[in-house]
Amino acid sequence: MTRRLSLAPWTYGFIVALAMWVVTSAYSGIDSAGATLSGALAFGAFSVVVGTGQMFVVASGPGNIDLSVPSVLTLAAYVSITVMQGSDGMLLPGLLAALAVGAVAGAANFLAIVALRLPPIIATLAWSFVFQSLAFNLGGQATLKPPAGLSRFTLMNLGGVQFMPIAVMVLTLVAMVVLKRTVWGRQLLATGQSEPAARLAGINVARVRLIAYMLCGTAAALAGFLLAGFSGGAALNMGDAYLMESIAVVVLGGTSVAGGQANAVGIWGAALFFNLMSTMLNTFGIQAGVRFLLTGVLIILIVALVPRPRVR
Amino acid sequence: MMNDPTSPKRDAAETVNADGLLIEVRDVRKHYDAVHALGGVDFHLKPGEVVGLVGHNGAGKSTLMNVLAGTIERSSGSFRLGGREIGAWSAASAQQAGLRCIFQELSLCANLTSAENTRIVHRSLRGLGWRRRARQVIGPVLDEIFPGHGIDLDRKVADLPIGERQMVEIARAFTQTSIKLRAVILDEPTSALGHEATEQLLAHIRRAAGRGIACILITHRLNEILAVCDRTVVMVDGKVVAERPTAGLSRAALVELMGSIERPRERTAGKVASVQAPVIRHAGRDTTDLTIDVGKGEVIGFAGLDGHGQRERLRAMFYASRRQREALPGAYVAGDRGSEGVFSLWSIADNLTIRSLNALTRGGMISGAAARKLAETWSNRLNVKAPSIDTPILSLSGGNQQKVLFARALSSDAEVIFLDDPMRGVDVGTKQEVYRLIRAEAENGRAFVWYTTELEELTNCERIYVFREGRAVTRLEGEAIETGRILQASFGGDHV
Amino acid sequence: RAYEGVAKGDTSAKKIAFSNSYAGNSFRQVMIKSFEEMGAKAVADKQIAATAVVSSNNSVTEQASQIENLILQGYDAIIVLAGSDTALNGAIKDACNAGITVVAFASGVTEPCAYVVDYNLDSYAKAELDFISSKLGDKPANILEIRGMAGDGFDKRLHEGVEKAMKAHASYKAVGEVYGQWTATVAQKEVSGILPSLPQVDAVLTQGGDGYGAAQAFKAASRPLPIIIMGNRQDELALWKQEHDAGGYETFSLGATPSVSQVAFWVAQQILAGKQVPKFVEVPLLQINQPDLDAWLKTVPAGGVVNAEYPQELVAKIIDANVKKEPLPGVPAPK
Amino acid sequence: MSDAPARVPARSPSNPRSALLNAMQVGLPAIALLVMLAIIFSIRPAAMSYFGFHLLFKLSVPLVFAALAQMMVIMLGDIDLSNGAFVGLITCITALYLGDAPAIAALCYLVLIAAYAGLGLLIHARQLPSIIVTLGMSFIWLGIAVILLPAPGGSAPAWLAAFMSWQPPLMPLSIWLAALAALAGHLVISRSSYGVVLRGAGGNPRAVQRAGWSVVGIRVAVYAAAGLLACLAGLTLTGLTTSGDANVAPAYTLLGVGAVILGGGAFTGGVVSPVGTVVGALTLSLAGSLLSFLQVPPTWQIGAQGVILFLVLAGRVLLSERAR
Ligand SMILES: Nc1ncnc2c1ncn2[C@@H]1O[C@H](COP(=O)(O)OP(=O)(O)OP(=O)(O)O)[C@@H](O)[C@H]1O
Ligand SMILES: Nc1ncnc2c1ncn2[C@@H]1O[C@H](COP(=O)(O)OP(=O)(O)OP(=O)(O)O)[C@@H](O)[C@H]1O
Ligand SMILES: [Mg+2]
Ligand SMILES: [Mg+2]
Repeated sequence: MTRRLSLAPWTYGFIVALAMWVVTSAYSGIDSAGATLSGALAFGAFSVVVGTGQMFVVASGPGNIDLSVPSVLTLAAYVSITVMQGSDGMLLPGLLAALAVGAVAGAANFLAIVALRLPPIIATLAWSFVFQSLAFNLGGQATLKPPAGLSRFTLMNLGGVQFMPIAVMVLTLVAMVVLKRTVWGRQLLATGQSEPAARLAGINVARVRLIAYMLCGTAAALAGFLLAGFSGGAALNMGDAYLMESIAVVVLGGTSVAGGQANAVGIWGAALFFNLMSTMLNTFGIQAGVRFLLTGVLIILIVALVPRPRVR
Repeated sequence: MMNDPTSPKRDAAETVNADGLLIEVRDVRKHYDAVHALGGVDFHLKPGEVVGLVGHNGAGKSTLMNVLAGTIERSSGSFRLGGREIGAWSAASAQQAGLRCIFQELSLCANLTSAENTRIVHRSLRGLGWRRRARQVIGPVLDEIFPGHGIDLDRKVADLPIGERQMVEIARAFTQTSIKLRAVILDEPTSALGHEATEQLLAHIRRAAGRGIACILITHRLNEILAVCDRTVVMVDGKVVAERPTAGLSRAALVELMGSIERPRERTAGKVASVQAPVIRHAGRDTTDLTIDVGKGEVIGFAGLDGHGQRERLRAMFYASRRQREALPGAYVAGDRGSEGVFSLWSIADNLTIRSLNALTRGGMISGAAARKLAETWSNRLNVKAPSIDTPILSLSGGNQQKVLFARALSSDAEVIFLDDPMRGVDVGTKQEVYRLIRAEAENGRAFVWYTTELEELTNCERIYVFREGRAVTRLEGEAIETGRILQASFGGDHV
Repeated sequence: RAYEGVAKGDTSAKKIAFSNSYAGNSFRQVMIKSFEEMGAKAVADKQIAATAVVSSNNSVTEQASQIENLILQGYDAIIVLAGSDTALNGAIKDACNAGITVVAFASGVTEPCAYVVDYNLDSYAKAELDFISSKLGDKPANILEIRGMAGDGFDKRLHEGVEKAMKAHASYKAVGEVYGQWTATVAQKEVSGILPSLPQVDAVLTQGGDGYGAAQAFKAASRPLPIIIMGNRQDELALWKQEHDAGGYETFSLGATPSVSQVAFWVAQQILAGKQVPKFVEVPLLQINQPDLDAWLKTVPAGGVVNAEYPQELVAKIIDANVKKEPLPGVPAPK
Repeated sequence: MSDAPARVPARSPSNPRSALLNAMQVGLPAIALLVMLAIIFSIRPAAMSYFGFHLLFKLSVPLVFAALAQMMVIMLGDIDLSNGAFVGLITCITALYLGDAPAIAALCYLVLIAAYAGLGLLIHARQLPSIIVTLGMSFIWLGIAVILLPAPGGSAPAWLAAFMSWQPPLMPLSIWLAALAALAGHLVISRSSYGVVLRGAGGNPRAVQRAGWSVVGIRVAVYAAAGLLACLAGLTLTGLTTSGDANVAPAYTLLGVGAVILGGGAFTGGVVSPVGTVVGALTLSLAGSLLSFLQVPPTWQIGAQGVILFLVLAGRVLLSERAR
């Protein structure tokens, strides 16, 4: 086999992120470098959690996508905070409640897709409206406060290193192993490439996709739970930023929207890219319109320049 | 963008050159990185000539035809059309020159109707009333080639069974509007056709040749070559190794030229054993639909005209076997490998092992080493022609892809293997091996349910069911399995 | 012939609708609630026949078509919290042409036929900077501005106010500008991103809903809290109090009240009742200073927004003050 | 995609079901539309008039064009996430320039349509996923719009505003325009011989390429057409709102996708119906305002939108069951 010396597509996110980090640090003084990076890691971790879930869904076949991520995130945060009532002792039940909300939401998404034969983009959008309404009714008139223990946990430092990003990196590793070395992971990628072929290869396609959607919901819920601790409460619009971002990090991270191919590490690169880019543009004090413009140009440049394995 | 035919080009191939050659290529090469698909091929075609092209899977036949049709750019070599040297050759220029190709994989737009698909290849079908004219163009040709086809031209191709799609594609290639039709390349056109339709097509090829339309026919069914071709070209490993007039050529000689040896056909099926308790007993839809019994170690055949419910029954049995109380491990080998078989992003190894993941799992994780070993063993056993098991499956020739699908089923724990016309596009040599393998596996106790469109293959079966109009209507066993009776059952006794 | 006080015309058969551009944050949820409660009371008191609320999901076009439908439904007045200063002009004009009283509030709707109930954003910005200068004097100071959403009218007008106000304080330097989308999580993220590149920040200007997130960012970066102008959210006030009790931290809080919907409601009712109302009615901002902090904090539900009731008489007084160009009656601090 | 056409090899030579299915493609959203209208009229009989229709469908004109633009892209098997932002940009340009400097405005439109065509070229040449490229483009359009018009403002030329409030005979303008758009779309996409090639390129680009067509050319042309239709959406929207606003129409992106799907389109490429799309757009724009008639409690309003979406689309199940 000839292995050409070229960079894998998912590395580009990291490279661009690195470049932005260097530029930002050079501009604002080298002593800011550490803080800039740790900020990007901390916020990037949330994008990665959400993105990893989205990755499973996107990989499960062309057209599969979950637009309900932001509202599941918010709803799970509200439910868990309501369960916890500010008490540290209730942390575990709160977490479980959040995850349960995510899993049920994922299952609901999948059911709508299968039972009503809707394209996922529409089915998950419709559910997201419903989930949002549920959150409105669960105390939408206030920002609900998390227990102190949760906030401490999300902000925990181990010898100067933040704990959360490390934990999320472990999650990424687990996702990689799941994709490569577990039966479900392989079946997911097979299903994503060709549903009829997967069916005839003895794969229970429906079950594989159901699990993908449930994992996506669960990941969004986990992110909501942690974000409520990290930013001091559950607010109705806490998830809004994660709609486009969850999709963008997945695709920029090297996962194919045509399905059947997924990359978990790449999500980190893309998430760091997004965070460091906004830091860089803020630091340079660039006007809002130009900021949007540059963001768009950078996204397109990265996808356009990355060499892609030719499909079909 | 969509440039219309320009008149000077239209006459590009009007004059045939001094040797009377329509197309002539010399020393054509095509390589994909390290893979040499074509290693210096000379080939020519005269007007009104029917050339047979044979060779093992991966010999480079399709690649050569794609070069002629302008859909693959040659790496090097000369290309003369009607005596004129051609530099850049494209699909558009091939269309202009009246050169049509029926590709190995179907090239119809499934979201369009047959009439609309005709429009795609004829630029002159436009303006008011084009739809009616398109129907008038394709309809008579379909009627001429496949009398009584019963295809609704205004139905979406996606709603047609594969055999009818193939008919539409064939007929479309023989239609003619403003550009004179000069040559038609047929790359394994019969692999999805039933017996009758195949005969009809072969007859039409001769008729077309009589009208001066040259045809190139690629097929692994050598008797088709012997039946219609004037000249036969044999390819091995990207080169032309022999070129003979077909007259006087025998099947055995042809096989020998291809580098394999065909042993005399014998009845390979075992003795009809007293059927023990069947492992599968699949009831029909009603009383006229026979129950299908499959015993341990049996090879059961499904026969009948293509599209008469065999495939649906096979699938129903496959899914039912997995759903019954004690799930019976089953495996399915799809014949429509492009859309139902291969996982196109994966390597040979990944494609081969997907059905066996549970068996390869150690403590919740798939063992990479065990998976490679399994893939290595089986791709060797089936002689998959590829540099390594890490080769992407799509870079294999059609027949070799099919072997990988076979290997996927055979290497699994399946006790019953459902074969859905699995020999489509498999070369003669490989077929013989696969027949042997099936026999051996059957002796080890595996059962096979085998749907095939090739009558000869049914002699490998202990028992066959002949299908007509969606039902299994006749059951034949042992010595009773012979062509005449099968045809009689298929046509309901009227035709033979 | 200007009326003084509450106009008493009969409006018991009139219907008032509220067209809201967005309901997706707690501020808007409270705003809707305030309107509904006041509306229900007015219906019970036979001051009005019925009310309705329709929210669009941050989609101006949807809001416009909802306004067209409210016309069709025969409402007598529509109060509008516009998702865009100009994009509803067509729909609002249709409403006016149909004889409907339109009161746009908390937004700078430019259609001249509509009554506008709004804050004075210049004074919003000026109050922010005046407070800062009351603490820092004329010493050089670095200021970070958290804005709302790019392309939004409210954001632009407040930012222009800030630019004007900054001119009066030559020693102050704007060192950074981020968009917090009026959302704590976004503000936290954006401020965290820019902080490492900034020198010491002395004060943070906000637009409401973003102060708590900014404070979180400063804390996470282990920086001392600058003067962060708070936006009347309970979590901001609680943080302020906590920091004040711990280390004497002082700031002030300023912002819109969700109950501005009640002001718009009564303005509409008063117009229907025949009161002479100017096209622009300025509403006071709610300002919380250190001495009133504890009192205010007690009135706010956990995680909620400081709110105040605007009964009919108070709104009539506000209208009169606008007519007479007198200082607006302030919202009294709770006891 | 989960809604891949059912490949049931039925033997019957001519298939009336298939014809029924095609008719229902358009029929389904039409039924949904009629049901909604019936609900509205039963609540407010006065709405059943020229004036009522005028107000009910006024704002659906730009959505119709935006949905048709989305349909062009979906026809190629792609998706356009920048559609809404682009419409916003067009409203800014129109409100800023069309009145005072029509030449500049026209030039801007041309450049932007060319940019759309270039987008098609880029996606094709580099085989990029359209979803991420158009997501990037949405930032670019928004950025340009915010640079041009930092806050909502400008004003539509008087003739444009006057045209959009014109009350033609027989039916309100919105219905006329929707009908014309549907008819034109039907003739070009569903009936004409070139429409066949375009749909073919969406269904099986390789086959169309092999037949000698330039698939790149087709993609560029279709994207340019999408750009043009989105321009029309922006123009009509400016005429209705009488001003420009960068953030006016982000909702059009997903509403447009919904209209295409509701109208019988599929993401598999090549399967779209212009008439269905137009009816779908009318239906969805009415769905948003149905709420104001139903008096849904505020906290449930957005959830009700989701439920309406489900109800409207649920007909597809019945349809595909019937087809089996
Ligand atoms: N008649 C049918 N037509 C189409 N699809 C079918 C049919 N019957 C079953 N399937 C599909 O085939 C797949 C296998 O179904 P089955 O219930 O046998 O899986 P399973 O045995 O639970 O899977 P696993 O082997 O992973 O445990 C499922 O995706 C199911 O939806
Ligand atoms: N895109 C590709 N990349 C790499 N190798 C390729 C590619 N296409 C074809 N090949 C190789 O070229 C060789 C010739 O393939 P080709 O399809 O022409 O064979 P064929 O004679 O038509 O076989 P079959 O009878 O199985 O259809 C094969 O070894 C195949 O693996
Ligand atoms: Mg071949
Ligand atoms: Mg099972």
